[in-house]
Amino acid sequence: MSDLDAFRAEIRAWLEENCPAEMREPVRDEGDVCWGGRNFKFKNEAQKTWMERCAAKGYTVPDWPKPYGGAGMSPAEAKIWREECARIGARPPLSSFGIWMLGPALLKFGTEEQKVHYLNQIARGEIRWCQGYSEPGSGSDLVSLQTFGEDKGDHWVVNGQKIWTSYADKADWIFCLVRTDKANKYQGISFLLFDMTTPGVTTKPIKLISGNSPFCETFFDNVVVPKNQIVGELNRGWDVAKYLLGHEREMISGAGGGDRLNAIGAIVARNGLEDPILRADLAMFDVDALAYACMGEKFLDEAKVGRAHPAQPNMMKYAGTELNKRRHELLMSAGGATALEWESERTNGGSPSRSWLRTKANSIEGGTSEVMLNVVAKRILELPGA
Amino acid sequence: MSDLDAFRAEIRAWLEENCPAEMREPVRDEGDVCWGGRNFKFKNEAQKTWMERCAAKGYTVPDWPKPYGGAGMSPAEAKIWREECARIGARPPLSSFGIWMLGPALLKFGTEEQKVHYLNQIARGEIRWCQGYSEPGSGSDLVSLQTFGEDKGDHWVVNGQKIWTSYADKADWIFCLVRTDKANKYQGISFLLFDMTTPGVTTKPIKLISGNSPFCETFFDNVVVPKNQIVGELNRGWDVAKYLLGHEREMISGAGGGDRLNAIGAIVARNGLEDPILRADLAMFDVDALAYACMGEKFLDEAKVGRAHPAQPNMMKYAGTELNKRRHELLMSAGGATALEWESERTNGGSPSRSWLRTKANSIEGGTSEVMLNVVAKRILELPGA
Amino acid sequence: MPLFHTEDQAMLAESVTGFMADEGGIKKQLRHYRDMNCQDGFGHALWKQFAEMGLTGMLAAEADGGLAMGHVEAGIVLREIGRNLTPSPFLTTSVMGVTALAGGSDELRGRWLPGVMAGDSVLAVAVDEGPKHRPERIACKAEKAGNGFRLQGSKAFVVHGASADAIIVAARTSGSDTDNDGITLFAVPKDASGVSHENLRLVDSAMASNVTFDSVELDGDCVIGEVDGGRELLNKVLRAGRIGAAAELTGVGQGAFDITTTYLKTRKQFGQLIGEFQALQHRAAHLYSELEIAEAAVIKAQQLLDGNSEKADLMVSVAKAKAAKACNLSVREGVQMHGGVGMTDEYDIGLYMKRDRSLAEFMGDQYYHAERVAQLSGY
Amino acid sequence: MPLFHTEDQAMLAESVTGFMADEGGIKKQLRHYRDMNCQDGFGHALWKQFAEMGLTGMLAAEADGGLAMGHVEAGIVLREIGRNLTPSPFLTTSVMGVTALAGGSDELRGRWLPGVMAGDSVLAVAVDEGPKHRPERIACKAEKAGNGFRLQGSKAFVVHGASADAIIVAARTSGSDTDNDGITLFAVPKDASGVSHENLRLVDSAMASNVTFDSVELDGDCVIGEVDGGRELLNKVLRAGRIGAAAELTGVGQGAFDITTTYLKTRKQFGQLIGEFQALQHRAAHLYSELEIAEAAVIKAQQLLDGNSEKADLMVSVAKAKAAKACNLSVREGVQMHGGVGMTDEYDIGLYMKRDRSLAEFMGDQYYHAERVAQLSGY
Repeated sequence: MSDLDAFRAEIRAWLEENCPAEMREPVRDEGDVCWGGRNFKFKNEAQKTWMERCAAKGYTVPDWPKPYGGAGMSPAEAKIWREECARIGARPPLSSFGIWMLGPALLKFGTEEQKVHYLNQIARGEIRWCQGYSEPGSGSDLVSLQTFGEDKGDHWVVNGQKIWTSYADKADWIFCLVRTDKANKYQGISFLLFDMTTPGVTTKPIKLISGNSPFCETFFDNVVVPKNQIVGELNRGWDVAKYLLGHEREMISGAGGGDRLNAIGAIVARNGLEDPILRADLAMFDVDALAYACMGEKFLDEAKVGRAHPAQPNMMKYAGTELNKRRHELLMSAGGATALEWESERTNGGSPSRSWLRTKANSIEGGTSEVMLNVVAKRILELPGA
Repeated sequence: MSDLDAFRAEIRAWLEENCPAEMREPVRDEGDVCWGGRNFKFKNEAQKTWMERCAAKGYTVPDWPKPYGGAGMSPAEAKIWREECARIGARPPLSSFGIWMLGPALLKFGTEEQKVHYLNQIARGEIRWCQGYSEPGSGSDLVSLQTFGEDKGDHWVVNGQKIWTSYADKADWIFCLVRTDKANKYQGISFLLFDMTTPGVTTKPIKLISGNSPFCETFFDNVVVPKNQIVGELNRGWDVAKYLLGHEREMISGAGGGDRLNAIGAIVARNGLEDPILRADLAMFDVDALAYACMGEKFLDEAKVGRAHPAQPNMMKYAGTELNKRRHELLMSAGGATALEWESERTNGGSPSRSWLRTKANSIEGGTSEVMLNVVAKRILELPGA
Repeated sequence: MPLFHTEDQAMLAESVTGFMADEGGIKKQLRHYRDMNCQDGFGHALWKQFAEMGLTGMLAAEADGGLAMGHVEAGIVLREIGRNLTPSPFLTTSVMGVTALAGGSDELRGRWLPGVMAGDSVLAVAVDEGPKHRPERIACKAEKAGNGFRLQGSKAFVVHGASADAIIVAARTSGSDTDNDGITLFAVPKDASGVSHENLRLVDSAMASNVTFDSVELDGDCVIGEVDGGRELLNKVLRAGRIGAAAELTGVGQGAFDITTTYLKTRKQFGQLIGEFQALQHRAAHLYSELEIAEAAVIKAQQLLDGNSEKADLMVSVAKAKAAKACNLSVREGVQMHGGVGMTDEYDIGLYMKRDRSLAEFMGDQYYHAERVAQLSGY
Repeated sequence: MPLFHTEDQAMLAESVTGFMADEGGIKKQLRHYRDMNCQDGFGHALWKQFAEMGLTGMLAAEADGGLAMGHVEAGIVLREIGRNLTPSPFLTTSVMGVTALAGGSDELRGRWLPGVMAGDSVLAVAVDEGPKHRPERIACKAEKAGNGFRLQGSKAFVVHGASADAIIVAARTSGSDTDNDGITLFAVPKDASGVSHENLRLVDSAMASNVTFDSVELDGDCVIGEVDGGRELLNKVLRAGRIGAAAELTGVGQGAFDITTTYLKTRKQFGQLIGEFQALQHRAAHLYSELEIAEAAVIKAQQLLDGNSEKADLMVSVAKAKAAKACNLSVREGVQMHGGVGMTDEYDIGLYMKRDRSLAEFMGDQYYHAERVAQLSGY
């Protein structure tokens, strides 16, 4: 028996013993996701138990080093962990922007002290993070941001406004891009961390066309941020942000797995499919979706061994999000009048139409399709000009 | 009986008596088109008779004034002429760039002497014209043309090279854009006319991907052009060219009538249509083609009364040529292996594949689709920037 | 007939454009009634104003007190309704309902038309029985019972159904579900016993109901036109609804396009107006082209319908499919070009996207009508 | 298995890439043989070089003297063939023909494989009987006659048919035209009496023939595999041909893309490189994305085929449809972005457009394979 086989047996046994039955049910909606944080209301005891048991073993962040709250798994071991979880349908014990975004940035750019402090909090689900990047005047053109941190010796005083801060009204801390040098566009931005309960921080949810409000406007009015709450060097926050955007784009593109881009023709046809031309569009979509799934697999395989072009996530995000929008246009057509319902039991609270509207953000958030195409043109195709 | 009814009766009687039976057959290919000119070989006696009889009455250019070789018809009368010709399937008695392009330019910009001289030659089919606009370095960016006419007092000496001169090897005269002032980009171009037999003019056919060579490269080596062979003012040839390009775009877009954009599903289906997804694409094409035909009708109706936006022909050309390319892609798919034949009796000399390849030029010649979109964005939508 | 408006039509367009912008605008109507969770989904006061303008009866015969106008004129109103996203029962009442009633007796017209013309009544039309438009199949049954009929079955996606004073119902009086013959149209009064509504809000904030008819007893007076011979009249009503929805779609597409191009001329990113970016310019120009073509198809179909042309049926399907495609492109490009703010409820572009979806589905989507184009073309 | 080449495969790719660029380039092969109006449509000398490289028998079993490689490896060769538009009988001979013969007897393999491996022989495959790919319907008949069969019927679009030393023919030995069973494959020698060719030049300068079999007497030795049970073997041959054509298409698409992006970086208009125009940049980036995705689908399908996976059949159709769509976009954008010169025979981009068309049609176009995706998915 190889080491990995032994490892697999160990994981399998641990999961069998520790993963509550309720946590082996598929995630049905947002309410089933465990986000952690100071104010998080666990849906049930099982959700809390599952998170805590995993956190105790470092399994909430299996491939992070042990001193930072992880289990220190190798890539091969982490893959086994994922496979064994998938085998029994175990839900992720903890989801958070801390795990997906801030964590990787801290691992690369943080001081040892920061890593020990913040990463352990994230791993244990104690602190929920949100991201402060976009501003009303700085969407695609992120680097033109205006939120300013004035140097006051041992701290900054931050003033300004962020927008599209996901779940800012539920988060405990924020990682935030703040201008610390007005003279330098790119090299005048710093990556700061601070508590959302700091005096001067207020949030206001933004109502979306889907009827939901997952995003906020966030206002900073003389917010005091101590100097040790910076990640990376002063004025070099753009490096951290760029690194992080890569992660975000992979996540949004669904390249990291996720099954929302599955073929849909067969699913739709179960409810009857009488329109031959709609059927044709579904078949052409399925061709594209099944091919894109291969691309997702290829990209991950190549990324693992460092063969993928560093700008390839931009292509993946572009293609994946455009495809997902098309998928939901087709689902709306297939659903007909029923899918138009905005609120009803039959449609699970207007779920088809709300999901459809939600997908329209896919090609805007985390870098618009237009920005993705710009990046591909410039960095992969090396076309001339801006 | 109104005047127009009387006119119609007159035309109908004349056509009945004068249009030879052979000239009432549909035009099958290029060889059936009567181009006129010094070296034109009439396909048969009927073709010659038909052209000459029409020319004698001014019917080759029915709406041109009588002193210039036309019949002086009003728009309403000209419409009756077209309707009556269509009724018996009469072929156009004469086709030429002289009629379609140079004629309208001369009518607007020519001197009285030029009109009398050149327009009568065109109307009688005596002189066949070609157009010298594009140069190897100046395609979409026409105004950067380099062919230079040096002022020698009573004449210019022209040196340079043109490309895409349609049928230059068959034409008698050329209308040509020549730089006469190197210091002024737009206002340094003149619109000159000269005989293709002038010493120093040579042509070389360009072989196209369709296997045909309707275009030439044309070289000017110290070509002497007398000063009275200019249309419009010195250095204001760009005004003439712009006016003419509008005509060309209408013609290429098929806005001027023509049936190549007809729906095709029914035609294809006559030979069997077993692929449901191809059928779906054909149906979607037919929707677009039938709608575009309405647009063509609307555009002409509006243009007639001066309601159409002056830049609308650019939109028409863009939409019409893109649609025609799509049409031929579908025809190739419908034809399958048979349509792939490059030379065979079954496919009328490889006609489907050659026509398909020919359509690829539609969105390039007379202004590319990209230039059309630029013009629409700027002149109709008034979007900012270049 | 030239493919543009006559002088009279242009005058109508001018007055309707002003009226709808002033009275039917998004803030005053759509947002207002949506935010107050109005169970009609539209405002009766505006409907009354429609009547004062003479619009509610514009398609009714002069003998019935109407203006005897045609689909071109109705389309002028609908385009402005679309452009302003005005919630209104105009399409179901004054276009489809009035077209249906025109095939009915003097009594029937006398019973319902005056209320419509006064802006007091609203009509709805009930054809489909499942989530997709499928008028070729009608299972809802009306059996002879005494001097009248007994209606049994259900209808889906009846827009304004619960608000309507009468619902025009296509029911089967003989034959089997997919027979062409055996259809009869009925005007079912709101208060008929046995009619129940499941009233649902749609994505565009309009209300539609799934209506159940449980042994609904109807007088012979409720029959519109001939018993068993209602298919032809139903087709007239459908054509009116389809070209009407197409006209409204061109208005929605144009409205979305207008606010988007305005945004392109004001929003800056990377130090320049986003409308300066050539990639967006080309997409906007392409969209312009699609919208123009759709509008041409719509007016052509309207003229053919008004002229009772044989080609009208084909061109109505072309127009509905093309308008749906062009308008869908317009709202998708609109939201994307607005970027983040396009996703917010605060901006109007998302409302256009919602209305587009609802209208595209109404009376057959692009797939249904492209299929019809194929079948009418013989393939 | 990761979705990229193993070390061995990468080594193969490197040597094939160099070889094909040096020896199989457009000027040396395609233009040369086209301009001399070659009736084979390809050069035998290059075919011999293929053999020296070990490529002609790469899919044959080691026991037969082959390299026992798989579809991933064949795809490497085909992608380079596509990129260089190299005219070659590799796909019909070494991929489809060898796959067919692998299902035949020792005698049969011994008769044909040595010639293939030596680069002396060429094979063709005859399946379709009309202008569109329709292998579900086989009417060409082979009736028992003495110790063998008598072949009667015709086959269309047999690429390299007239040049082939043997044609693999799918014929009906029992049942009716659209039956799944009752198919038998035959290896029909070039010199069999009663075989006649109408040899036609295709748009991409390859030669294909419409073959007529008029009472062609065949030994029992000519049968490949089981009589009446040839459908499974035929499907193997089709899958090999489809994924092979898909691989070649990705090469054609990539080749067209490469010369187009180069052109974008050199051609100037309006005082700047046309590659600086954002509208073209976005279209190029979108095209890049489509080509990458198509390539991923192709390698996935190759691996599934090589692993005898049940999912292979579906993924082969996905790959063929996607490769055809992406490659078609590549050649269309290529010609348009080249502008006027793209229309001339002097530039190579038009040659890519022609090859794309021919390959897209070969073994089923995007419509056929999308339909198959739907059917295999159960709708």
